Amino acid sequence: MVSLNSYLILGAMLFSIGAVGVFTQRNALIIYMCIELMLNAVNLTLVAFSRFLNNLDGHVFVFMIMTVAAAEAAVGLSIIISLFRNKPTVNVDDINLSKG
Amino acid sequence: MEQVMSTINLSAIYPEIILTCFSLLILLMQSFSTPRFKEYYGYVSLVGVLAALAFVVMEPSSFFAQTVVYSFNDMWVVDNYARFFKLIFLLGTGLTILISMKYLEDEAMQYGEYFALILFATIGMMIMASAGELITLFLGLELMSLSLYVLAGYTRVRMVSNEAALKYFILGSFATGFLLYGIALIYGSTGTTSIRAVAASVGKYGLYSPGLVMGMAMLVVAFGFKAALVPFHMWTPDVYEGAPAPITAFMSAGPKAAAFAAFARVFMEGLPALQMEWTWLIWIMAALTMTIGNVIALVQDNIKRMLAYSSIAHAGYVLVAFLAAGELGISSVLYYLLTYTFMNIGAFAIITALSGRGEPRVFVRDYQGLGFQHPFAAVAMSLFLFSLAGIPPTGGFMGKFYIFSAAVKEGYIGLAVIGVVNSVVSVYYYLRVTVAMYMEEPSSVREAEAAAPIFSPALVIAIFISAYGVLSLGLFPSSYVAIVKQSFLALQ
Amino acid sequence: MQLLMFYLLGLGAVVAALIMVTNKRPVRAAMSLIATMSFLAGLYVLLDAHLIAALQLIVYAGAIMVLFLFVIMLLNIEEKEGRLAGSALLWQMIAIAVVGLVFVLMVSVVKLSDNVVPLGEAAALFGTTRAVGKMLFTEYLLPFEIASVLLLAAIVGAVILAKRRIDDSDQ
Amino acid sequence: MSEYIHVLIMLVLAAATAGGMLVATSLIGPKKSFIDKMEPFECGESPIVSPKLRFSVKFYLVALFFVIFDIEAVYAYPWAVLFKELGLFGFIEMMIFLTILAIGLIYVWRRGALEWDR
Amino acid sequence: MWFLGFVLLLLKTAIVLTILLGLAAYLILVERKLLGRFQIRFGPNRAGPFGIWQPIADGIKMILKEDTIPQGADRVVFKYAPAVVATVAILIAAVIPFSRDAILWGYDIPMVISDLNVGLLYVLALSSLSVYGVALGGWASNSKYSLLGGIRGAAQMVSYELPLGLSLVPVVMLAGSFSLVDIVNAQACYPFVVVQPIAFVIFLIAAVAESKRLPFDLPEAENELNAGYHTEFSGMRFALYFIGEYVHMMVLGALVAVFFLGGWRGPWLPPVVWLVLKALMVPFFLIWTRATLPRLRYDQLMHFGWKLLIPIALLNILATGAVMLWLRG
Repeated sequence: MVSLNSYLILGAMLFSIGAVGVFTQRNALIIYMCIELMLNAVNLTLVAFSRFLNNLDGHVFVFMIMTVAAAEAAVGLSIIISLFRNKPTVNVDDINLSKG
Repeated sequence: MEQVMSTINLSAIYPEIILTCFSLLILLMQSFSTPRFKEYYGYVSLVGVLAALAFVVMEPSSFFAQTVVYSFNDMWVVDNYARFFKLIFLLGTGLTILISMKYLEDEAMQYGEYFALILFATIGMMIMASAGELITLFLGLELMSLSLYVLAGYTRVRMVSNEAALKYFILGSFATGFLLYGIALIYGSTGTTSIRAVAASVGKYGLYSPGLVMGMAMLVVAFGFKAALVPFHMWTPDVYEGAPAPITAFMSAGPKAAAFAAFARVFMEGLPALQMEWTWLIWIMAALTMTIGNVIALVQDNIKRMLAYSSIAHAGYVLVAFLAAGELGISSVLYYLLTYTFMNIGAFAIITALSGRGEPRVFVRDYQGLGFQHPFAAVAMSLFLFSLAGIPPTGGFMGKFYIFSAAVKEGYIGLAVIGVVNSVVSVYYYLRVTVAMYMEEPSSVREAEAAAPIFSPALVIAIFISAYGVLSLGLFPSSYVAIVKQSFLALQ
Repeated sequence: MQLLMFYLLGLGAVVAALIMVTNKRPVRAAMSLIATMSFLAGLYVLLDAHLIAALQLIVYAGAIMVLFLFVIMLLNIEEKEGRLAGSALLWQMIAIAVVGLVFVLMVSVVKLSDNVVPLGEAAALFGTTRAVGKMLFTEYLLPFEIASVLLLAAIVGAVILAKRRIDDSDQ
Repeated sequence: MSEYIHVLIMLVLAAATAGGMLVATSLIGPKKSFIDKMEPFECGESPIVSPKLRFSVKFYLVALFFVIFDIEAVYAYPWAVLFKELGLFGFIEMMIFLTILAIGLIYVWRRGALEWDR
Repeated sequence: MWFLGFVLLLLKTAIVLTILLGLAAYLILVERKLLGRFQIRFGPNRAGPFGIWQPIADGIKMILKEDTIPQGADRVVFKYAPAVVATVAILIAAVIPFSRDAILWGYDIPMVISDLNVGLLYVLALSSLSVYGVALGGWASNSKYSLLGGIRGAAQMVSYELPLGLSLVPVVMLAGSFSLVDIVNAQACYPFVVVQPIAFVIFLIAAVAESKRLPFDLPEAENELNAGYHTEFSGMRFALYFIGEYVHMMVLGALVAVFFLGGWRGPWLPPVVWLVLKALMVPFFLIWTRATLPRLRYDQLMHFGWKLLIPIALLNILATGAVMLWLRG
């Protein structure tokens, strides 16, 4: 049987890949995809914990995380589109207008 | 057909239900709107906020009796702590609505969605304040953040506003990823997501699993981001500058207080056994937040960016009180957040009035000679700046006094000293604006005429309320302190 | 048998995630993210989470990624293979170092926490709709209602930002 | 777990048939390609404007509403399965959920986001 | 013994697959014959008596044709987009129960490939995945007509998936489970179409739109977009899109039979024959509408989907819930 640790390590790996992606990518869309990947990694960790704790709180929580991810995707992409209307770029470098 | 009734206690969530109904009403008004409706959205949302306020303070008896009501399977806690925070949120929202009515008229963006989203953000904050369970807390935080992402980018014709919204969105959802991973690890280690059950299982088993500590560290990262504490404050200046002025006021008061409310509840009630772990971490963050907030604020010429860095510094002061977690500590957090709401929103009310259409005049040099052209605005602005700096007669001073006395009592002398030094430093950049208003001549008289501030009746009311709040908190703090003392006990 | 499936799906998910993160072309990144999500759905099946696996396919792979694809097609971002700007390169080095540290921390923590959890065969109706649904609608009633308010806020926010002309529809 | 293996086998077989057809064509089919044949079909003329043209945002809004109302449908499914157990109490719960999102649909409809002017 | 079970399963899957592909191939012939009959002319009858060998002739022709890839196209996506549509259409058939549980050599063989307890969600998930085949196919072929056709096809499929999903909620309320086997068993005394006529109509209309058949034919509107998203496809890839479409029609017919017409339940004939008969009713209905109804404009199509079907589906859920509670007293 597959132990809990292997699932947690897989979850941690995906989470870190997502976090690396957020910092290295220059395209706003792909950055948000990496954040979705991080949320998926958290879902995997939660389902693994829920399975090995044998209680269903984890599943309901993943259900809620999916709702929030969908709502955030809707809002985030609308922001990217309203920004694209002002300046036809999605590259994060040329978006940094105000100084640090 | 067995009927499972979770402990439904509707009376516990009356304020939230009322706000939801009012925002739905505004959306329906917007859907079937005639041009006449443009002015009514603001007033309808104000009535909604007042109604919710009425329900929060409906039974003063339960306030003084410190009745703690647990409902919805231990997910919803209505105790004095939550009631006091709901007062702060509703106050902040009410003042923001008063400020934004005129602002929207000038920007020609008078849509119902603006007020509906403000009400949604307030509902999110209230859920965060009285969430007894990590999932409800997460949903409240997301509802608040979602509405704020949109509100930050509301004036979508301005590129700065879009960019602020995008930066806030990306960093916000990145922090949400960490929050969720933290909650997942805590759930994994203790087997439950309810804050009280987590405290019980951590306390009873003396569970010292590294998973719990890692989860706690992740939560510190997430709350650090939402309250804009130093290592995670990168987004604050750009977003505060890009967002419309009333929304910046709203963002600096409400959500910051909500982040602290959730932060305190999770760490004080949920993870007291791990006290040793998070004290040194927060000590460093408090010191860094205060110093960096004040130091960078010195060199800012854009007044919105300056107030952004000053709000980071104030978060540092609150963190000091948060660290001195005794009875005095938490009540000084509550006291300080109330004063902070008054003075910060008051200052932004003046900035909104002065900034004009498209917010061109947000630089310190635009305030030169204001003392002579518009004495009322200048006096009000100086009052708020004195309070922010912590000069005696104002509420800011009393707040800082409580915080530092609590810190000293708990033995964090070093932190108290850093705090005092910082507030001295902060006096300089606050008074720089007052000096500009009174001592310096406006660069060109013609441009000064064009800069006539637009004072609508609602804005004036907001300024008076904030001024009254700042002065009453400063001059007769005893009544407030009594209330705040009651609110603290609930956390024990 | 389960172990083989786990390694296959896990490897697939990690490889697809790496492709997405290092990819410059948005459509390719979107497709590899869809692949990652499908592998994760397979992993949920291994964990007896039947409802969550189906929802993962419907919500994530079937709805959110369609939205991403629409935005990519709508904005037709041509894939510039631009070299990273100097400061960006430095910034990314720091980022990779930080995240590497986070990953090492997490794995070490995860390794230590295996004494906590007993290993057991799943209950009969563990991950099925009936069990999860009963909890969702009786115990977790409050988050369920908050979710509806959240979705409404998302719709209102998304429309006010994305719709081309806002003001013409009031008059 | 075993039921999913059957689905996996069906997937393998379906992919095998589709892939087999493609492979058969590439082996058997002729391969004569010259520039004119390779241009995208323009009823005869050679394409001038680059094919990536901008679309109106209505397509994005449709996908957006699909995502949000799909989540609503996803909440309705487990409720429907448990409808008999949840009884009147569950029914009221769901009706609150549906009315809040129905107001969202009304708002979107009246706001003109569903208008297709062509 | 384990190996025997595996072989049996492989056999069952292979049989279902061949029947499905055979029916789909001959459906193309039936459609061309019926269209001919509707327009008072003979359909294809050159290849064998009554054109019986026509599908095989088409198949061989398609294999012998060259499938070109236009320059500038995204080669990888272009190659596999049609395969996605075909595979997804076939996969939906994995959960459809086609007969009572048979007892063979002492084993109890369930006459369904896999009885998932989330069967209905599995069907909806796959139908939402087929949107990618259309959208990516249009995007990858690097021509503005196919790109526009791909976007419009995807937008249409997406906005008709909602009524499709919402119309199934009352069915699940009555049956109390997602597994299609339970839904068929729940229709022992009366098929759900009797109790849920509105849901049946909405499901049928949404099915027509999902399979992009004539009244909702916008993505392949011949005159405007010259064959829409599969303009640039030729040879076997083009055939794969067609196979996907016709298999999807067959599978939708089977789904309508399972959800509303009582699946394999029927008085005299053996169960499998009942299922095939009921399943063929829907393609006949689709061919009939193709011969009679004109094409909708795109804004009418969207208006009909969003402003008519979805509100009615929501009200239908409300009504079903109220009636069921009232009946339960």
